[in-house]
Amino acid sequence: MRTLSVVITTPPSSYLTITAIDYITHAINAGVDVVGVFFYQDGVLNASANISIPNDEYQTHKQWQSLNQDHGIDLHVCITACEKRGLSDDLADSSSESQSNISQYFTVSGLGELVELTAKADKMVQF
Amino acid sequence: MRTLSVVITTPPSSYLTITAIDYITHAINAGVDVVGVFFYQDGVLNASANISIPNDEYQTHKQWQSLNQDHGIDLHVCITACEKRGLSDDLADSSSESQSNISQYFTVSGLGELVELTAKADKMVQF
Amino acid sequence: MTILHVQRTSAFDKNDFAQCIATIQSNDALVLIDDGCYNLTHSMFNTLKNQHPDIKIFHIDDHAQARAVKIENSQSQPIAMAQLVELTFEYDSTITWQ
Amino acid sequence: MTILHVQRTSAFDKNDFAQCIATIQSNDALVLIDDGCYNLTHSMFNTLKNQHPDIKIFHIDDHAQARAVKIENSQSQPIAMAQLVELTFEYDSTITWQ
Amino acid sequence: MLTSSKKIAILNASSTINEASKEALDAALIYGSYEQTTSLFFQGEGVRQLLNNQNVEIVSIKDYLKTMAALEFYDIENIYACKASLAERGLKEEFHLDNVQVLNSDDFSKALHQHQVILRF
Amino acid sequence: MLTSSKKIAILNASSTINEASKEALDAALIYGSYEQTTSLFFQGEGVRQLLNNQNVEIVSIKDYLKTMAALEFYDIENIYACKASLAERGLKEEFHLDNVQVLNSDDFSKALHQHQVILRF
Repeated sequence: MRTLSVVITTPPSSYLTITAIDYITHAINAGVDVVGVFFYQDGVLNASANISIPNDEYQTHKQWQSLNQDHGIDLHVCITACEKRGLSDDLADSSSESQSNISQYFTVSGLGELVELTAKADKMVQF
Repeated sequence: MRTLSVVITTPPSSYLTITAIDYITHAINAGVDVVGVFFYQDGVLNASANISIPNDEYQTHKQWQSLNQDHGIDLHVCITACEKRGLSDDLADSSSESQSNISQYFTVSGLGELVELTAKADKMVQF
Repeated sequence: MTILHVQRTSAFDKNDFAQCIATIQSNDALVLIDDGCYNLTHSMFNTLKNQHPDIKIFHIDDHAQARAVKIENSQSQPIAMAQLVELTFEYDSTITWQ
Repeated sequence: MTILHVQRTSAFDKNDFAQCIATIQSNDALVLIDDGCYNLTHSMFNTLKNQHPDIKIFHIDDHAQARAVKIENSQSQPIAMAQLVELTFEYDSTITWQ
Repeated sequence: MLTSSKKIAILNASSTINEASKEALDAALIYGSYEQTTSLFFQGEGVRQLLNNQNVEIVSIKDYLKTMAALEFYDIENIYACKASLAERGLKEEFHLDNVQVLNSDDFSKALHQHQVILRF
Repeated sequence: MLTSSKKIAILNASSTINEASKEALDAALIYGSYEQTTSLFFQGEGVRQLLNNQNVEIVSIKDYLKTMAALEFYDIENIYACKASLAERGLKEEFHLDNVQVLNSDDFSKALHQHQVILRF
């Protein structure tokens, strides 16, 4: 079986991200095993739990959710890139429990995961 | 007194934002009345309440905080641009109270505020 | 080894396409996607054709149509996204020029 | 009326500086900041000088030094950020090319 | 209503399928709705936003170009395109708006110089 | 340890004072720390990252260029600069690293073609 990893560096507000989702969807349809998607640089903003896009516009965040929930695609975010951009899975709140503003459909990872995905897949494509 | 408004469209992760902060700081030092800063496009990401930058790097978010707290500069974010990018002042939480992930040093505004700032200031500069 | 060059930006705006052309070899292939489709109408496109007359060139048909890019016959082969997936596996590696 | 042109990008990378030059008038002024400082070494800079021999050109000294941009005498006047603030008020409007 | 005699220019420099183009239009419409004198300038890749026969819905993007029809409603009547930018790209003056004024570089620049606030997207 | 015989190329295309350049270096160092065969390529504005006498601390940015000295420690020994990119910018081959290989466009391209994974920042 052909295996693929994808690296995303464009934010959810960029129309370029639609193309990436379209590509991944077609890879799945073609029977490719998508080993994982790695979000880096401004791409990590896709993992925000609180994105709200007007109903008549492309729902980037819901597409990522669907890739994870309906197709079992692992979505890894680089936590270092996240924290610089306001995303964290370790936010102190009043009850001193740690909270997260990273979407539950994404896995908090480090750059090491990029290396893993590189090693695991036949091909790696960047968007 | 000379009056100035500033429009910011670059995110906190961009080094270009340092230049904008430097410019505003020098305007204040020169006795210019900085009527307000308007954050638009990816610039709204500067308003995230949860940015964490390594200690040995430039603390963009703390600089904005200081401009607001120490110099009384109004920092307006466009809420429409915010919501697409995961920032909101109306997040439902478990206790059904609305929560915000927008920094307290920023004022939630609409594009109308951009028009106001344009009208109020002698000059408007974009960064 | 061979490279699939995925060109996402317009040469009218940014310098990436020039670097892509400087890097491409005759056994590589070029796919124009997103604003990269505009390069079909840029003079650098002819430069590429002259340097590598037999090189394989594709563009995502939907991306060109959305932008009303007019393509002369035989300049470039229109493909769908599914074929971009196939191309990914036909070449040894991919460079995304964006 | 007069415009202060604030150039933030490198002409080696992006097309903004070409548009800035096409737009600038002799009574305007140009300030090179951030990666715009690299334009001091671009051939388009000479194009500008030829088109508008007396135009006022400035660059933020710190921004050029941080980038090790070598500036020949009299090409452009080095200024500090405080002077950019003053320039903002000397011209009727500002365009930021970024 | 705001009292300001400033003339506002929105300089559009991004290609059609770019979120900056939509956000620039949103800004222009707001200035218009507050009855501020507002002009639109299209230069560089920005001229592509004016072309007809584009169909951004093919790539799942909301057709914000349609919204440009609302410009007239807000009395935004001065819409300028840079002739040199069109020529450089081999583009014909076939627009989806009927009141676009195509100007050579010098006239385009002179028109822009009539404005006190210029935002570029 | 990962078993992968892939050769990784990081193609650096952004100028020195750009967050992408720092994040590209971070990625390269991680690949190196996992003992993956990794090469660095500098092309276009990216060649500026190699120049000496830069001082990014003047503009309040952490001197990430210093970190490039760690490349050797991670056995990242193949560092290539595009000669044409340097020439186009009027830049001399005066680098802050001593093992930079300056290649003409064809050799630069051929070296890049030896890699199975190419990430460009």
